Amino acid sequence: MSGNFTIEEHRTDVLVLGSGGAGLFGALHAKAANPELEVTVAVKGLLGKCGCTRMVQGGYNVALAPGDSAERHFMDTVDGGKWINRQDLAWKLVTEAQVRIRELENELGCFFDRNPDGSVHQKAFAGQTFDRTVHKGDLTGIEIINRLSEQVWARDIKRLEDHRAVALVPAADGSGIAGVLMIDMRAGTFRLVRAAAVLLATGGGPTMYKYHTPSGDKTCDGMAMALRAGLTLRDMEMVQFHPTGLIAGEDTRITGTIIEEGLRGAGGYLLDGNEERFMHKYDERGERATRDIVSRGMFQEMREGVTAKNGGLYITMRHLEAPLVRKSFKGMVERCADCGFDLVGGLVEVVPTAHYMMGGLVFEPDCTTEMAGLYAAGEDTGGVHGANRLGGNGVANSTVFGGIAGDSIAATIKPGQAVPDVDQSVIDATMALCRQPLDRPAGRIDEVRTELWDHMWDDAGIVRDAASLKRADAKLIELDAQLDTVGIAESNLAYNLTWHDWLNLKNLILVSKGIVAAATAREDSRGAHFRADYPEVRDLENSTYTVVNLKDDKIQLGTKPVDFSIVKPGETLLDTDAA
Amino acid sequence: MPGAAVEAKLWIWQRLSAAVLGICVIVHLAVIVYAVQGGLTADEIINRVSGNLAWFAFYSVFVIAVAIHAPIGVRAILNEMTPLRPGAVHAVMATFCLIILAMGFRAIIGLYTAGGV
Amino acid sequence: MSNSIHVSVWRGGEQGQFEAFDVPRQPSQTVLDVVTYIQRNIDPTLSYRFACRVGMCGSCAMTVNGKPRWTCRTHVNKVAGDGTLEISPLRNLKVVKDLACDMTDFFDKMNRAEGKFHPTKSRHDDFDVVLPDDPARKLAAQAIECIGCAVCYSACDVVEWNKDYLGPAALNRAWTLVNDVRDGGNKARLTAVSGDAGCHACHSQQGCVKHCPKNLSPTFSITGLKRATAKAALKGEL
Amino acid sequence: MFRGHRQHAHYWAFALHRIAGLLLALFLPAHFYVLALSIEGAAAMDGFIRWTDAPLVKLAETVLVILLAAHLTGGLRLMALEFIGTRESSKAAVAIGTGIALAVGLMFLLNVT
Repeated sequence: MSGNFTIEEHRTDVLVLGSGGAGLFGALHAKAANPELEVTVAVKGLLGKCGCTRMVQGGYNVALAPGDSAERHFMDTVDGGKWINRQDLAWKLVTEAQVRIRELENELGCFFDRNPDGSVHQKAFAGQTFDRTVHKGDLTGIEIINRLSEQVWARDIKRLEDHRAVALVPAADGSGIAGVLMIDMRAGTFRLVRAAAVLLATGGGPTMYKYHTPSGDKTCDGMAMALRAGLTLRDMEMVQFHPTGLIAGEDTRITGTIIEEGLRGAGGYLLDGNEERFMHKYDERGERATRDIVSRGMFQEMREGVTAKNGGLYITMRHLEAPLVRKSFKGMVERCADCGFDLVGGLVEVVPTAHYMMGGLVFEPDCTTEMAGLYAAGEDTGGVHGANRLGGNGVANSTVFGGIAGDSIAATIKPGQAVPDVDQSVIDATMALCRQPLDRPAGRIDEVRTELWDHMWDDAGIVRDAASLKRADAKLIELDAQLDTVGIAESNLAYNLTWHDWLNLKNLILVSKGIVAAATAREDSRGAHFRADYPEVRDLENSTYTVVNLKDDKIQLGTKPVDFSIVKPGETLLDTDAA
Repeated sequence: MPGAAVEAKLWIWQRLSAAVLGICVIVHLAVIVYAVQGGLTADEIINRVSGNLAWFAFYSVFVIAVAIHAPIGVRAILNEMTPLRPGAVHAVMATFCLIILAMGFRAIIGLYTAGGV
Repeated sequence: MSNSIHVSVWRGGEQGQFEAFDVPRQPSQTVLDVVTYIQRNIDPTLSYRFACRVGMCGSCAMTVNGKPRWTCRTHVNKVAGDGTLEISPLRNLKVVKDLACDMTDFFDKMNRAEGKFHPTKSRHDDFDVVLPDDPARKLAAQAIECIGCAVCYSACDVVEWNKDYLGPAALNRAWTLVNDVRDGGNKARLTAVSGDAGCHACHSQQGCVKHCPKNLSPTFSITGLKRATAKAALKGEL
Repeated sequence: MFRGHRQHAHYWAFALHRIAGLLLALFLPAHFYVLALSIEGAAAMDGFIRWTDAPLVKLAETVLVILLAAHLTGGLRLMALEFIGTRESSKAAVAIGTGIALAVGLMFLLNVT
C-alpha cells in the first residue's frame, strides 16, 4: 500500500486554493499585476464549477446609484452585522466593490441586467436601505463565474483540478508558509506543491448541518487546515440559516438547497403538517418577517412536531394566481417539478437550511494573515460580515478580497523566488492522518455523517443554549473518535469519493468544534446566533468577538473587544438629515 | 487563418449553389413528371432540348451548380467519416467537380446537338 | 411503481463494463440520488462527479439510458419508466473513472473559440449604456445562460466525428460575444469560429438543442456565426 | 445507428439529407453517362429507346426522384434554420419535407407505370 504514497513535488510562485470568486479573482489579479509570476489554481473538483459563487442567485451589493453611497452600504453592512464586523474590512468591502463591479462589467464582460434606459439595474434585497443589488436575473453567480473561468482558461495559469488541499505546510525555519500538501484525487496520490505565496480561498460551507445549501464539495477544508496550522478563526458561532430549503427525503442530494425567498415576499404561505399557517404566532409580518425570525419560527414548529412527512414544513403558492406564479418564479417552479414537486398548485416541503459562515480566518484588509506568505479571501475569512451577512454581500466579499489578495501577492512575491524548505513533520503528520482509515477494515462512515448532521442541527443550529452546546461538544468528541475507527474499503484510491467523504467529515467535525466553542462563549443573541438562554442582544457598546484556535488538538477559545474604528453603535456615517 | 476564410467561402458557395439547385430541381422534377406521361423516351428529350438555347442554358447552369454543390457536400462526409486527410479529400473533390462538369456538358452538348443541329 | 430500480452503471475508464445494482425507489429521487445511494450504501468505490446539486454548476451530467442529461435535475420517473436505468459517463469526453469525466478538452475549446470577453474599457470607466431591447443584446441574452455541463457536446455527432470541432457550447458562447456591443475581439473570434473545426462543421442535427437542460439553442447561435463569418469572409476580414 | 442521443426528428432529417445527398452524388456520373449514351444511341439508330421500360431502371429512377425531393426539402430545412433563423426545432417541418419527398416520388411512380 505504501506504493500509493510517493509524493510528487511541484513548484509554483503562487498557489491559489479554490476556484470560486475569491480564488479566480486572486489568480487573475496576481497574473495581471505580474505576468511573470507562475500562478497555479488548485481545486477540489473542476475549475469554476465547485464552490458557491456559482450558486449566487440574488446578486452583488454595491453603491452605484445617485442617492446611495459607500457610507450607506457600510452602515447597512455593520447594522446587519450587529456591530461585531471588523469595520476596516467592511469599509474595504463597500468601497472596493464599486471598482470590482465595473471590472466585472467592463473587463470580464459580465452581463448584468439593465433598466429600460440602458443603465444597470439594481434590485432591492432584504436588510438594506437602498436598492443596490446588481444582478443577472436570478442566476448572477453563474454569470460571474463563467466570465471569470473563461479569462483564467485564456491565460497561462496552471490548473490542478480534482486536487484537494490537506495541509498548509509551514517552512522548516518557521518563517511562514512553504507550500500545501494536496491529494491528486484522480490518482489517489499525494502531491506537495511548494509555493512562495498561498491564497486560501476554498470557501466555508456549513455542511455539518443536516440541511445545508452549499455546493457538495464544500466541507470547511480551508478553515480546518487553518486551525491545524495553528491559525486563529473568529466569529465561528455565526452561521447563517436560510428559512426555506427544499426537503425531499433521505439520500436526496437536492435536500437543503434554496427555495427562493421571493416566494414569501410574493405572498407564499408557510404551513405546518396540518396545512395551517403559523408564522403570525412569531411575528406580525408573518411569512415576510426577516430570515432569522422565520427560521426560528419554523424551527420551533418543527420541534413541536406538527410536520410534513419528511419532518419539514410546507410552502405553498396555491392560493395565488397560477400563471403569475409560473411566470414570476419560472426557475423555481421548474426545479421543484424536476424533483417531483408542484410549486404552483401544490405543497412543497421546506426546512430552514444552513447557508453561510460569517466566521473564518482572521485576516487583514490587504488579505495577509498571521502566517507570512499565506493570504486569505472569501468565505474562508471572518470579520467582514460580523454576525450576519446581507444577501448580496457574499459575492461582493469574495470578489473584492480575492482581487485584493492577488494584488498583494504580486506586490510581494517575485517570480521564481526561493521557496523555503518545508516542515517535513507536518507533511508526515498529515499523511498519517489521511491514511488513517486506509489501514482499517471498511465501515460505514454514513452513520457518522448522519449523526453529525443531526446533532449539529438539533444542538448547535438555529437555536442554542448552554446545555445543548454542551451536548454537541461531547458528541463531536465522540464522533471524531468514532470516525477514527471507520475504515475505507478500497485499495484503489483513484477518485475514491468515500475516502474523501472521510476526510471531509474529519474537517467538518473539527470546524464544528470551533462553532460549538464560539457559540458557548457568546452569551447573548446576535444576528445569526440565537441563544435560548440569552435571547437578547447584550452590551452593544462593549461588543466582543470570539476567536478560536487549535492547540494540542484542543480548541482554545478567546474573546476580544470589537474596535469600532469607524463608527460606534448609535452613531452613523450618514448625514442624518439626508438619511 | 486561411482555412477559416476557405471554409466560410465554401459555405457561401454551397448555399448559393443550393439556392440555384433548388429552382433547377423543381423545374427538373416538374419536367420529368410531365414528360414521363406516356413514357420517357430519349426522343422526347432530344426533341425538347435539341437546338433550344434556353434549355441549353438551363441545363448548363444546373450542371455547374451541381458541380459546385455535390463535391462540397461529399467533402464534409469524407472529412468526417473516412480517415482520408483533408488534403487528399480536397484533391479528390476537385477531380470529382471536373468529372461532373465534363460528363454533364458531354450530355448537354450531346442533347443540344442531337438531331444534327 | 415497483419499489426498486435496476441500475446498470459503467465501471472502469475508457475500457470497462456495466455493473448491475438494485436501488430502492423513493418518491423524490433523481438520477444523481441513485448514484449517490450506490456509493453510500452498496459500493463505496463508485466514482462520479457533482457539486451544486441544483442544476447550476454543470458537473453531474451523465449518459442516462442513452441520452446525455444533468442528473441532479432528472427525476427517476422521467427516465426509468420501466424501472431500469443505464448510467454511463458522457460521450465525447475522456473518462477519469466510472462516471466521472475529464472536461479539459471542453474547456480548452471554449478558449479556442475565443469564448472570452475582450474588453474595450476598464474598471475605471462607467457602465456602458446597453438597452435591454436592443436586438443584439436580446440575441446575446437568449444564449448566455449556459452552465457548461457539456450535455450538448456529448449529444453532438460532429464532435465525435471531428475531434477538432469546437462544439455547440463554445460556439454558443462565441455567438453571445459577437452580439456584445462592449466586446472588442470579434475579428479574432470570427476567424477562430470559422473553418472545419468551427461553425461550418455543424449540420444542424440539433442534438444540442434537443438535450440542453437550459433550453438553449446552440444551433441557432451557430447559424448566426455562419452568417457573420460569411459576411466577414466576403469583406476579406477572415 | 439511432442511439439515444440521435432519437429526434432533426437527426433523422440530417441523416436522410446526408444519405440522399451522397447517393445523388454517386448517381450523377451514372446519370450523365446513361443520358449521353442513350442520346448517342437514339441519334445513331434514329429511333426511340424506351429505356424506362426496363423495370430495374424504372425502380432506380423512382428512388432517385424520391432522393432528389428528399434532399431538396432537407436543404430547405437547413436554409430555413440558417437564414430565417427558425429557433423552434419543429418536427412539423421535418415531417412535411419527408411527406413532399414521398409524394413526388409516388407521382413519378404512378406516371411511369
